[in-house]
Amino acid sequence: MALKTETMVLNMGPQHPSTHGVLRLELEIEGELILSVKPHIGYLHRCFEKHAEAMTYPQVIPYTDRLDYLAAMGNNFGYVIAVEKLLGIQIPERVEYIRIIMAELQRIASHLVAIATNGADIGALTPFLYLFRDREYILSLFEMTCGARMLYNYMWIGGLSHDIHPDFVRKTKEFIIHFRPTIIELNNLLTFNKIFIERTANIGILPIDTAINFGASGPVLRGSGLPFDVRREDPYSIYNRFDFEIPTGKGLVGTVGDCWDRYYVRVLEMEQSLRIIEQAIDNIPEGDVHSAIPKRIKPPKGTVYARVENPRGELGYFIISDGNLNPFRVKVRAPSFVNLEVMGELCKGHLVADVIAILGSLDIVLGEIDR
Amino acid sequence: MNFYDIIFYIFAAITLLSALFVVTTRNIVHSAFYLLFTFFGVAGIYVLLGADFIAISQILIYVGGILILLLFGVMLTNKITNVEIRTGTVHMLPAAIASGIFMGAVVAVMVWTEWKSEPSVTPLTTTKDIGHLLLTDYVLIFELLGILLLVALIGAASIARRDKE
Amino acid sequence: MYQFLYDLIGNEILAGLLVAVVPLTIILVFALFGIWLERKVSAHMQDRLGPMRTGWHGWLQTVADLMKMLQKEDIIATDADKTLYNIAPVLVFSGSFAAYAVIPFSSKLLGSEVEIGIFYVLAISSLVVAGILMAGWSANNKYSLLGAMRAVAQIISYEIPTALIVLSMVMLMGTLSLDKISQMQTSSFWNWNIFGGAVFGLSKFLLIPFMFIAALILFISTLAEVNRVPFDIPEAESELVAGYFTEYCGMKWGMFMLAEYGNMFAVSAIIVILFFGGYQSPIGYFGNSIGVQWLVPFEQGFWFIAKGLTLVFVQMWLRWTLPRLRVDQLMTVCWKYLIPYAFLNLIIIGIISLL
Amino acid sequence: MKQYLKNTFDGIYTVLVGMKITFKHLFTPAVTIQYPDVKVKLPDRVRNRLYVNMDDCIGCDQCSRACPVSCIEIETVKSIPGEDLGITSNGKKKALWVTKFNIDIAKCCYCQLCVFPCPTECIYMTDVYEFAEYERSNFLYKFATLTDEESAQKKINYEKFQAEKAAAAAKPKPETPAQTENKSE
Repeated sequence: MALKTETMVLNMGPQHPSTHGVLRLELEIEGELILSVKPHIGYLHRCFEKHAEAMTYPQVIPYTDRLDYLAAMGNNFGYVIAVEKLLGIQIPERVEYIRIIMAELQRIASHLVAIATNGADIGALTPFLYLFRDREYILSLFEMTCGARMLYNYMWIGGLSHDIHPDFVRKTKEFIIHFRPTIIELNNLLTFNKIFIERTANIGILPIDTAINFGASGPVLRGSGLPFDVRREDPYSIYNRFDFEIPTGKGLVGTVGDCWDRYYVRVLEMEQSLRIIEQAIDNIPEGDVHSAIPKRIKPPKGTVYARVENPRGELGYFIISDGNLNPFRVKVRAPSFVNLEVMGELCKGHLVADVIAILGSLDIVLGEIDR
Repeated sequence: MNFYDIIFYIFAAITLLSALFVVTTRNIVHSAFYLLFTFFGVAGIYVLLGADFIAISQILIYVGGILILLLFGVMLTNKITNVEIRTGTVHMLPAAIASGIFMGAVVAVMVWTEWKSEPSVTPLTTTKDIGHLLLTDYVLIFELLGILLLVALIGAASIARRDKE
Repeated sequence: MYQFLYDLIGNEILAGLLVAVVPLTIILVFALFGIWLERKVSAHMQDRLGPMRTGWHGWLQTVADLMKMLQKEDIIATDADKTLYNIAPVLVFSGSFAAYAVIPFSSKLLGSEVEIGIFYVLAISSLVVAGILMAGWSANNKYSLLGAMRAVAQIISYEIPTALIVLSMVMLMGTLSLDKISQMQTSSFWNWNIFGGAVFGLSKFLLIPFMFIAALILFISTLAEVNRVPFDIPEAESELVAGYFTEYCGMKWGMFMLAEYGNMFAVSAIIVILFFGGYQSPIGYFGNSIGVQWLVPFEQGFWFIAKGLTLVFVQMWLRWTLPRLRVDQLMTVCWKYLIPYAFLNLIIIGIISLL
Repeated sequence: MKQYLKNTFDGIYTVLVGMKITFKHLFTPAVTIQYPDVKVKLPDRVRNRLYVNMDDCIGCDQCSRACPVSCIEIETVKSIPGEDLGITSNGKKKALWVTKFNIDIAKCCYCQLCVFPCPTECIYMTDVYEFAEYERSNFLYKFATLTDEESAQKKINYEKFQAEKAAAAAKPKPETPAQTENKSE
């Protein structure tokens, strides 16, 4: 005989330590058991898409920084690729190389935050600070290059705002040497910690077909075992020149597609990003990063969709141009927004504490979800 | 009036007042919490009587175990956040008569019994004696109680188990 | 202690009150120091500096915080149950304070020489449980309630392995008195219970591994009883904001904090007494060797506090290393791991002690 | 049973591994700094508070148009022949009185888009990042060097000049009164 008990509705957020911003989760719980989860979004809505319609093409770039504010380079990248496609201009080699190094550094920085906050949500505060220490290293590389730490406005249509700093190559190499041991330390301290494994393995299992049906992308999809990566599937920029692997969830300590797999895919991706940077950093050709920037950006009429692999998944920009100085419409396919959809599926039958672990493993950024 | 007397009166007052509140308060959670102070006061009186082991057992079992269980029961079986849980007093007259008679009987016994009085001695620890008695003279009862508790434990576990759907 | 003060003052009430002041002072000073230590330990483990401005390496920071807390507005939520809301911190604090009554800091400085000291400590901590439940329920906040439920379930469960280990130690030592247990482990660290106790023989060497296991289980379960990471699920800040004291502020919140740090030292003291020789020096007394007898109690006090602080440091060290467990895993650790191990250990220690 | 013992061992072992790491970090030097006492050396490209060097500003309004958040507000008055406004450091001749050059730094998004189009490189981002204020109105930075009276005077001068020009032009071609109306565009 089962005891009948009444359910309780718990509002987690918008002010809550681990909803990563201003997400509100409406949990229906029975004791500590989750019956349903409803994410409520929109607390950070800033009308990006509408704003973009009133801006000239280059003026949109600072706004794209603020979508996924943890991976602003990637956002710039996607947007400039879309506009360049629309304009049909050729980009100098040097710019392509620098862009890829920046995007991969940004991927590491973003994954560091993802891993750190996932750990911190589960209670491990010390790895959080170690990872942020290394993220600072990357941010200072960016600051050295373009003067900003988070919102770069670095990639411009047809070029870059600044050429790299003379010290950049040396410092990046130093960073790679410094960073490799950190990953090992992280794995010892957190990844393979028994408590961490208990908290994340077999929790929030996302089967591969569900992931595809929901349109998930990025580490969330790859954690479920599908090696889908825009860099490989639909190579943009010069990604087809580099040798890298696409890590997928293998169910090393639990089931394929659980929180631990999503977490570990990020750890492995950081190593792959390091590999790409190593291949690119020595081969930056000489050139002028400003040479291909058009004086007057006025694309012809038409539509374009360009997608890049942002740290959080497939980031797509759909731009309609009516031949004016302003885009007619800019639509963003935000990876976090799509990935958040699976939240309700994942949480069913888990406990309140697991909601935090699952949310952390999805790694959402509210700036991108609400736009 | 020495030190011990003052402490005795303090504990007695705690016991009686909180017991009164347990009966009179209309909020059932409050009365459960007041019961805590009653148990605590009784434990204090035990200490003053030199029954330290019983006093500690009183706190450990009644406060740490039974009271918490009671609170869990009261708090969990109702909608805790929305509805105030109330209790009322009914049948005042019969209750007054019954308790009056009982009170009278107790007072009568107290007054008419010839209490044996011994010179006060410093209370010694009772733990060892209790242990000896439990495992020699009263071992059968001790074992029976153990079995009873085990049965209760198994019963509780089987009730609380979730049906497989 | 009481006897000494009674002889000195000649007034029962005053002497009794003075005896009560001693643990209160200790708990307050320790809480201030403990919070500062926690901050510095966490900071240095995380490659930070921690508080640096108030005094040398910020040692006055907790004092400043205390000043701030005392000045803060006392906010009570409208829907809170005011009576219980106000009683709860007092109850929690008095529960942890009362445990200090029987802890022997040295052979001369001990509040009450009750014969059933260890049993008393186990019992009095149930007051804390009631206080936590009261705090969680009266605040009328869902996070508080969930936190209180978790806390109570956790503390009650973890009392069992604690009690089992304490039982095995009591079986071995033949007394419940904390002072007597301390006295038995005298003269050098080789006589501590963790190394098999003071009786020299075959049983001593057989006991050593099981004593290590017992000490470990006791440490883990006491860690859970004082709600420290990895067992801090009642206050799990990333899930429940602050658990059962979410709604508290000002000095009431401060009392929960004092109680928590007080408890930390109290459980460390219990472990020290049961396994690490209590107030006994590991290397003999300086006072004895130079013939100054009055120095010995002070040395004992020093050793006791040093050992206790070492264990407190280990608690902090763990806190800043580990993630936290989930509520069902916490119960699994207790019921499926600690209790069976503790039972086995109890039986084995029992058999060895009969040899 | 094997799993049970393995779990116990794993639990204890991985905890000890973690403890070893954190203990090692206890003795590594801190990576943080005591901020107001010690400050990080900022790189030379750093983007912080905007500054306008008014000596070089020619009032061309390009920064204002580049700004995506419209935080720069410029008003200019044309100079009349005979007034010498000086030349900028890179040799451009100034032709406009800048009567208003306001930057609302609270709106600024530090994107640096205003810096690049400037022909005289007079607007740039400095490395000053400590400019918190109690009043929101204090964030409105006024860079114009002319006082209110002076700019009013300049405006009057220009209108007078326009009127004279119109009067002079009215003799041969008397049909352009509309031009006098757009004064300082």
